[in-house]
Amino acid sequence: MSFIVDYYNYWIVVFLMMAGFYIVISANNLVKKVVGLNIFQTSVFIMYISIGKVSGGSAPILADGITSYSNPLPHVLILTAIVVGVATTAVGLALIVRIKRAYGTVEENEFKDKDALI
Amino acid sequence: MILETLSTILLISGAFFSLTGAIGLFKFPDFFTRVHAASVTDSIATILIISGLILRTDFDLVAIKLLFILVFLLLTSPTASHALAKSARHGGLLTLAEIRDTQNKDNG
Amino acid sequence: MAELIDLVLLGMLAITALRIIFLKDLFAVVMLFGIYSFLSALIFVNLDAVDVAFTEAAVGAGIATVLMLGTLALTGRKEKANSHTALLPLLVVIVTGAALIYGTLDMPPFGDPENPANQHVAPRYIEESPQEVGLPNMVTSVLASYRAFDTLGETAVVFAAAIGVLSLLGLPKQSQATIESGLKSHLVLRVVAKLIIPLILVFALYVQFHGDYGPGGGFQAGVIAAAAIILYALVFGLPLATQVIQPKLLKILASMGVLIYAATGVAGLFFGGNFLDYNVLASDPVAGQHIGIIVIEFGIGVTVFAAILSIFYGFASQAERANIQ
Amino acid sequence: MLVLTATSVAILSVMALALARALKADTVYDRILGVNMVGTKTALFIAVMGFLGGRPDFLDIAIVYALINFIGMIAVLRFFEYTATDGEPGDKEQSS
Repeated sequence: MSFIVDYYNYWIVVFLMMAGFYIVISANNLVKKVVGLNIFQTSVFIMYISIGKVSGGSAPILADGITSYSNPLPHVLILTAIVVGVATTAVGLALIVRIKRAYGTVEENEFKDKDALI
Repeated sequence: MILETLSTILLISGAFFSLTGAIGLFKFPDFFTRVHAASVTDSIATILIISGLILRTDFDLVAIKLLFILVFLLLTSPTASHALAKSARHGGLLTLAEIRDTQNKDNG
Repeated sequence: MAELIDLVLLGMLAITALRIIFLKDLFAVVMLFGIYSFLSALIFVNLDAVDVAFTEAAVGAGIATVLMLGTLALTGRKEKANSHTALLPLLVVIVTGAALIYGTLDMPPFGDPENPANQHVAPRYIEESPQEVGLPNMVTSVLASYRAFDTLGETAVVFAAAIGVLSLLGLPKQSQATIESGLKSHLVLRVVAKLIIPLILVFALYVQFHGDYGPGGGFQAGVIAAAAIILYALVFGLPLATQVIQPKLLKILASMGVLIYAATGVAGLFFGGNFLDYNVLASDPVAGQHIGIIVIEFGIGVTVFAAILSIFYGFASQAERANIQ
Repeated sequence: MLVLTATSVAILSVMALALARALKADTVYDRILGVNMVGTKTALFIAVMGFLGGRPDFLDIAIVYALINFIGMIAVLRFFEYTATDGEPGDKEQSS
């Protein structure tokens, strides 16, 4: 049981990462690919936060009567990564909107064939 | 001590009501009755659970934040449900009774 | 108890991700992605990362979902059937996944205080930052003081992303203000939105300036303030929103925020310290730290607010344009 | 403490049920209803969890949840009004 609790987080992280990866490489639709990228990204976030957790620790905000805190460093890294992640997602989605306008489709296999037309 | 007992009663009944709402989400036959089950129990469970938690604080900033959450949820949750039901109605979703009526007309 | 909640929530997360793979309706995919973000934020709360949960709930679940819906409105909501076979991707994923699972067995166990990651610089941050920087929230101390240079880079990235989106999509023009749009038929919604938007703005200010003592800070506050204007734009229509916060103003604000941040660093140089060294900003190092952190958090807040809102304006103006045509 | 644990377990199971509704919905509206319920229950769950962990000063996150959930709902409704002309949102979803 303790073996499962010790590694469960990492296994779920790997599962989510692979789910996101699968969506990215198998989906034709670009919006779905972006969703896949976001799933992948979130799994990395969970991995960092899992590493920073200390059993019996508490949130890293100073309070009376609490001696053990979780590691604040991964929190800082991931906090900024989330904001940057959404910013890059926005750029990706904006590109998709322009692709739709230029090619009339957001399916990967369809606009590949249209390259010759433009 | 009295506060604690009162808070226990409020929390347990709140948990009970939210469970009934979740069951209603599955058991009711059409969308509009399901909205009813979800939104009504949402409101009552929010009121009960948050007031149960307020009784457990020292009536400081935490209690004020809880009150803020309560006001916020009571404003937004029914509004969202109302807007959703209205949107579903405009989108052409029928109630179970109406579906039966049209079926009867078709048969008769 | 915390471990048990962790097990259940991660399980729910995995099921949601699995369902997303097989759904063809992109609208449903985006809805489930909203749930996915909410659940992961809940996991962050459970793993003591309150600041991260704050950001993920506001940014990941809110803004990303709104932007994806905006894109779907322009590109259509049905995914077409997949033409090529899914066998090769599946094989790649299974092999990679198996290798990674094998790799996790060498990881330190979950929650281990002896974990090397928790032994390097973390003890110093935990033990000395409350005295050195004088803030109870260690995450804010590390973010805005110890790793301020890093955060300057992140702020610049957000700014650059806003520029990228604007050069791709463009900002809405202000002259269209006569066009009626928004959720006209939802009267209840309009009244409640009017009540709530001021509350949200006040809450954003609270998050901005309380971030030193509790969860929060510039990133979160900027997003929440932008969310208030986004709500306004959704309910009352984009033309009205552009009259409240003008697109021109946003451009100025976005660059102002980054400038405020960088100027604080340069001010440190003038007073004889290093770049972004706040100790020299006042006679007392702790007071100097406090001034520096408040100023740069304000800069971050302004940039993030302006960047997120102009990104939203970019998407919304595209949608309006497609609507008129 | 026992009461708080029981309450959190109840809310967690409600969330699981609402999630199941959102994953396996007949119509789009049922899906949105499930998502909305997950959102409001999450806000409650965070409030209870703060008391359970002994640090109830993190309620700001619950406020953000309630707020973002509302904005998400409005965005969805706006999406419907917008796409109402091309395609019926009320129709059955196809999923493989």
